[in-house]
Amino acid sequence: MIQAKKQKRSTSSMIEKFVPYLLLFVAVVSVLTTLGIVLTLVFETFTFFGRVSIVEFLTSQKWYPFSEAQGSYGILPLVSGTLKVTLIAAIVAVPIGLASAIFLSEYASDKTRRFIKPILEVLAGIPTIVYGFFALTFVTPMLREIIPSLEIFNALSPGIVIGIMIIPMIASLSEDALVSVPNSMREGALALGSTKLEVSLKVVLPAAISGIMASIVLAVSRAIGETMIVAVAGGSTPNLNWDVTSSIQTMTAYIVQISQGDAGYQTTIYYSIYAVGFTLFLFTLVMNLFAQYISRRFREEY
Amino acid sequence: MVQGKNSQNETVNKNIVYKTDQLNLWYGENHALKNINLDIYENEVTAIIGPSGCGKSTYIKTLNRMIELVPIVRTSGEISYRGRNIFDKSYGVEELRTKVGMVFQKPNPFPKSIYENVAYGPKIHGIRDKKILDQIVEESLKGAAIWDEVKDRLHQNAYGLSGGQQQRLCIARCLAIEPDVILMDEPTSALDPISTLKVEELVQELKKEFSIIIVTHNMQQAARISDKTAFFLNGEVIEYADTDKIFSMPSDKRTEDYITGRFG
Amino acid sequence: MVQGKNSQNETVNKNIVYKTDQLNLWYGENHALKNINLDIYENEVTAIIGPSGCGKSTYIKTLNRMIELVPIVRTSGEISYRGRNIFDKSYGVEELRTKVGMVFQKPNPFPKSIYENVAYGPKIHGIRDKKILDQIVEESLKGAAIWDEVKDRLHQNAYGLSGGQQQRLCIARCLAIEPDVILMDEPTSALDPISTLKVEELVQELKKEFSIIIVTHNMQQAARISDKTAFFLNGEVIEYADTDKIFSMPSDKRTEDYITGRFG
Amino acid sequence: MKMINHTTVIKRMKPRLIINTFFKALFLMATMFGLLVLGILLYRIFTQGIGHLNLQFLQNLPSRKAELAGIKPALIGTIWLMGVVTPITLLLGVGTAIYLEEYAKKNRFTSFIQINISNLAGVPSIVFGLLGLTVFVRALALGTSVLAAGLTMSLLVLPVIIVASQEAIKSVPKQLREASYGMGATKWQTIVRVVLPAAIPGILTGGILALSRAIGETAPLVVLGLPLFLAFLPKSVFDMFTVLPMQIYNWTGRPQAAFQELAAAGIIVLLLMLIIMNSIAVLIRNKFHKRY
Amino acid sequence: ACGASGNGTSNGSQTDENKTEQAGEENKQLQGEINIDGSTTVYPIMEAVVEEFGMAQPGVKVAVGTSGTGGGFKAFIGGSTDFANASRPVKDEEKAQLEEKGIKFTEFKLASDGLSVVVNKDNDWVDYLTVDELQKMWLEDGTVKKWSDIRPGWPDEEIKFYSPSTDNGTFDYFDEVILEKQPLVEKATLSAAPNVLVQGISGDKNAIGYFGFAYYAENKDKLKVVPIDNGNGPVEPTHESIESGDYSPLSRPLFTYVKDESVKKEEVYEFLKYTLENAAELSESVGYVKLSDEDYKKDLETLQGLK
Ligand SMILES: Nc1ncnc2c1ncn2[C@@H]1O[C@H](COP(=O)(O)OP(=O)(O)OP(=O)(O)O)[C@@H](O)[C@H]1O
Ligand SMILES: Nc1ncnc2c1ncn2[C@@H]1O[C@H](COP(=O)(O)OP(=O)(O)OP(=O)(O)O)[C@@H](O)[C@H]1O
Ligand SMILES: [Mg+2]
Ligand SMILES: [Mg+2]
Ligand SMILES: O=P([O-])([O-])[O-]
Repeated sequence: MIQAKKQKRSTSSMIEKFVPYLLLFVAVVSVLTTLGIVLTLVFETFTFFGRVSIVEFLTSQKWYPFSEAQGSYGILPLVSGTLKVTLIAAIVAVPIGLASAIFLSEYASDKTRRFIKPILEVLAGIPTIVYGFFALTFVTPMLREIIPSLEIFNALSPGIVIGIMIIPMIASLSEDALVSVPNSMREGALALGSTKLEVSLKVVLPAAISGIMASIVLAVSRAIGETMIVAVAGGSTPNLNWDVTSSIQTMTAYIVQISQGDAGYQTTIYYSIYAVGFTLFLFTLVMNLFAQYISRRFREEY
Repeated sequence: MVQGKNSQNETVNKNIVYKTDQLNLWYGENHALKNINLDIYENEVTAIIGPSGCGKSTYIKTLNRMIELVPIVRTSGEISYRGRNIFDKSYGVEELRTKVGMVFQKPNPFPKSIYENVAYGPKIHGIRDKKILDQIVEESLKGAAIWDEVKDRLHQNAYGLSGGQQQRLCIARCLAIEPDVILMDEPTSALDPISTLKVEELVQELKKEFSIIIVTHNMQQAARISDKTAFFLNGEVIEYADTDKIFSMPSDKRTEDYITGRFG
Repeated sequence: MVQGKNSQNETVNKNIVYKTDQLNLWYGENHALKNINLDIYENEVTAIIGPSGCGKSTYIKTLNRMIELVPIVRTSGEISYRGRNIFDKSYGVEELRTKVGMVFQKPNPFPKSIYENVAYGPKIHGIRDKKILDQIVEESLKGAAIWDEVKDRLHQNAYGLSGGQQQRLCIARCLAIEPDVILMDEPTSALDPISTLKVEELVQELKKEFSIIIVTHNMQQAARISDKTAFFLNGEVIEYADTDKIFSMPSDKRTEDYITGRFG
Repeated sequence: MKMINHTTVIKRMKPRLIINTFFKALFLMATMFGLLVLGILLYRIFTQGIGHLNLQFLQNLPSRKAELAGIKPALIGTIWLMGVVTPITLLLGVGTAIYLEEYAKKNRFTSFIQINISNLAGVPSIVFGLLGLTVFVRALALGTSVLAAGLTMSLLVLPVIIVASQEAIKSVPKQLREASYGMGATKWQTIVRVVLPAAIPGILTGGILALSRAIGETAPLVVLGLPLFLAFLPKSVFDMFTVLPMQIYNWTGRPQAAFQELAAAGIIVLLLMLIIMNSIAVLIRNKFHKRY
Repeated sequence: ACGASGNGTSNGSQTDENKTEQAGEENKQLQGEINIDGSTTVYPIMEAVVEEFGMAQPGVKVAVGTSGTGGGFKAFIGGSTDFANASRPVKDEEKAQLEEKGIKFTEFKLASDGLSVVVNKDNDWVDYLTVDELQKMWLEDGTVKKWSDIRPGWPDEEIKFYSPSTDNGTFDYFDEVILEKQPLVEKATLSAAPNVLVQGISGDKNAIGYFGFAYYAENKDKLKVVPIDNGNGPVEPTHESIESGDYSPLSRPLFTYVKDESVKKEEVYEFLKYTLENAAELSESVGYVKLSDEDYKKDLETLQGLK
């Protein structure tokens, strides 16, 4: 019965030839997306630098784009806002994330780990607007009980909340790195009379360091790009200083502010969001490449 | 100074290091060690042989309580080390393990420098003095017969060493905490013949100072280097005696079958 | 109708199905098959034996060009199937493979129902008619001696079957495309003795209709079921002859050594 | 050589063990911190929002009067968005994964695509908003329509589904492919009939994760310029619309307590949607749990 | 025909007449889209209108943006919207651009607003501010401003400024009337969203800010409004003081601008008609002050002319 049918395959061989090209085309969409992002940003940023000098952009210490006539476009205050928030987030997330990772991989039983890890990961899946709301309506008022001078919009509260949001990234990825350290390493150390803590900190952690570093860099990159939390709870005052109690503006929050109203099409302000977006893109790109580099370059040798 | 029950040898004057008494061990439902009685003597090499899965590794890991890393393990019976029951609540595993070193089947150096590998033990035990550490590292590496090969690259990563060198490094790491007993679980099975020979020589050397218990698959090796041999089968000790006796006139048919390669 | 060069048998009247001529195969730099010459006859069971890594699987996979799934493979020489060189550009692999079925070492049913497993081949070859499909499925399952065991659960998942049943299902799946030759790569090595027996019986049955080439580690099996046996060693065919002859009076010392279990 | 004094070693044992216990407690507390915050967050939102959560809230249009306000357009808008994002991401994501796993040769171009995908995964969502604004809203003149937002979101979550699908395809055993080829199936037949069905659970799980991300994102939509007040339902993909996170953001911005509670109620609805979707993912994973 | 409807003063009579008049049309459900953008100050009125109109005409999709007056005009010039709400009259350059694009438009007044200066609830020192003090406070002069700089006896603490953004008509109005077009303090937190300003001021003891009266009215429990002294003693913005014009110079009219072409569409026409008919009531309900009936009547006549 089959032999008869075996002959007719011209359409199917057409498909065979055609499909790889179609799929290649589909696969290229992701490249086109990157290209689209880069071109969009570069193009409009270019227009922006036609109106504002790049030197001013990089060196001026004031960001005041609202006056078309005598605006001031120094990215540093926005960068400082972003860095403040990111730093606070890292200070919260790195120790807690690492401690959670160590607990889960070295101390917790299998059952505990299987129970806790997914719950922890829920934290990473909560929409950021929810965190923004939480920062503004819960964390800020709570912090103001402790620090009365804290302004309603500040760097501290969104920083802490972003930190909480990226805890599971660090915990989960670092835990993967720790778990992949072979047990023989732990046994070797335990057999020398080490306590569990010594095994974890002196043997396992150093052995997994590249995976851990990569997870931290990725999490920090995520913090840099975080938008809604800072837009809701961070304020809109670009400042070049290290004060975390006063209102700030991050690069992302600036883009949101302008997108919400102030962007008259083709004004300098309009183009400025692309210049800021481009700066942001570069920051995160460098971080991502760095994370890939360390996880590849310093891959553990065991 | 007590005559071991299973031991049919004549050396009555030696000190007993480990005394195993009615030891049973289960992995969950799996009864892996059954009624083990075994006395291990000081400054001897005791070999443990037997087919795969007979419980050799399980037994040797019980001696320094590494077996407790497997959560489903239960034991009954007693093992006393130097007269003290190691299962005693008051006996800290860390304390036991500083006296009982262990070398594993696959070399498992830490991903650190050679120096740091050896200095790891002394450091965690509180030795900070750089000079003393240097000295310990040197002595230990010499003790493990690897000093000459690595003395010029102490601060390079241990993973640059060959498998045989790594295994001797692990022995050096073990010597650095100045243990009393050294447990070795098939320490040469991952090594080439020449490295194996070196490790075997080393074991002969070490027994002057330490008591050594070695698990091996290799009958010839057991015959070559051990003073006593215990033959395990299905979680039981079938025969335990002087190595010469075991290999020349085993008293149990199964021992003989195993030694002559009829199974295993 | 040509007498195979290596074959020292007397059956000259049988048709040659596969003629392998000066076949060489490399995995990158690894020369895995060296100068293979081998003629396979119609309606016979040809067994391929040899120690691990000698190239048995490589050879059998070359016969239906499955070997091309490994990207680094290069070949030279010629294999003709029914007189046509299978390496010919114009020869579609799909066409070849519908004529040459294959059964693998580990049973590998699709994660679909029993019915769908068997109907898979006919369907991809364009048969849509439900009645015809039903018929093919039944015939094939009967042909693979598994119909009675599964006829009441045709639409249950194939992974509910035992290993032996799964393997026979895979054979049925292979029968469903009505092949001319069936290649089997250690089809029983993952099975228990009883299932093995069933598959062996089946092979005896199948050779009435198909030509079968079977790789096996099990000498007894080769002796039991095959008409001809080829002994591979290090990528070469050392000896190829009637099975009776190979097992009673091998002409090569190495064949004898292997058959008597002196190595491998 | 006797450089290690075993009695001091044993004396030092105790503090070391205490430190060990102390740190264990510390690590446990750190782990619990995350869970605690999650608990507080959910508790706060539920107690704040539960009062507004009723059928009327789901059926009403947004209103300037808090007691009348509802989330219908946002809810429907979110479903519309999912309707656009799902087919696009599945098609692009699975297609890319098949290409990379089954067809692509291991060469520089392939690894370039791969690196590109992991970088794309790290691009902040707001930058995707800028892309969408420039390309879809302005250049293609789609305005702030469902389609423009859906395309933007699709690109945003594309890396998630590509990577998940790749993993799923990779985990289909080689033997299944061999069996299919062995019967004379072509590559495409093998992919469609054997590989994809076996990879479906992983792909669907990835798809749901991607979709969860898409319906929770706010920033790119703000950049696209979705309108603040919208009291109608979209009828086609070219209509303007709003989504749950935007509506929540809108209410969060209002100082009055009643709107804060509305925001909390909206968040509950959003979280419920996410929980349902993730439960489906878990169900799929369990149902299809690898049989081979 | 529409002119007749303007006679009723009460809203009730208006709708009554509408009913009879539109008996035919009422049943006819309109379809279509209306795009509105612009002033945040006008937004509360528009929001109310859209909501009410939506109940009568659910088939008409009205989207309201709040880009601020400037932003609204930019969108209007861009051609993407039918209405531009404004809290100041259209500027000459905007007019020019509209002309250039060939966009004809008509201005409609909706209500009067009293631009309100507000401080934190806990601010117990500010009793009123003179226009001069306001100017001194809000003018950029390179110094850090403290409350004690404004009036002796006030706390020696830095003032925190919250202002609408430069795209807001409110900013323009304030800038023009109080600062006489000089730059505003750069340290100010600028936001196009008045609600953000409300949140900021209500959370900051040393804050001061300003925006449309509706936003104060909505948040009376969180904010304290500052009476303004323009030489005739401090006047607090209230319904009466705005209506009477006593609250000066910060009283101002609110507008919406419609694209003439759009009015040709029935749904836009009906929407605008509905807006004008109900502006009085709805603007009062959100806190603004309605215009005289004459004004609305005139507006409706103008609308009639555009049809
Ligand atoms: N972690 C474990 N969990 C459960 N069972 C185990 C575990 N480790 C070993 N076993 C079981 O205990 C028995 C003894 O195992 P053990 O590893 O001690 O054998 P062995 O003599 O060392 O074998 P080999 O020579 O292969 O190393 C075996 O049946 C094994 O399956
Ligand atoms: N995919 C591959 N890539 C590279 N080398 C391979 C590959 N498959 C097999 N080889 C090499 O080719 C040689 C022959 O392998 P093959 O699998 O044919 O042996 P075999 O006789 O089937 O052995 P076994 O009895 O273990 O199945 C071996 O040296 C093997 O290492
Ligand atoms: Mg073992
Ligand atoms: Mg093989
Ligand atoms: O939003 P405005 O009313 O200030 O333009």
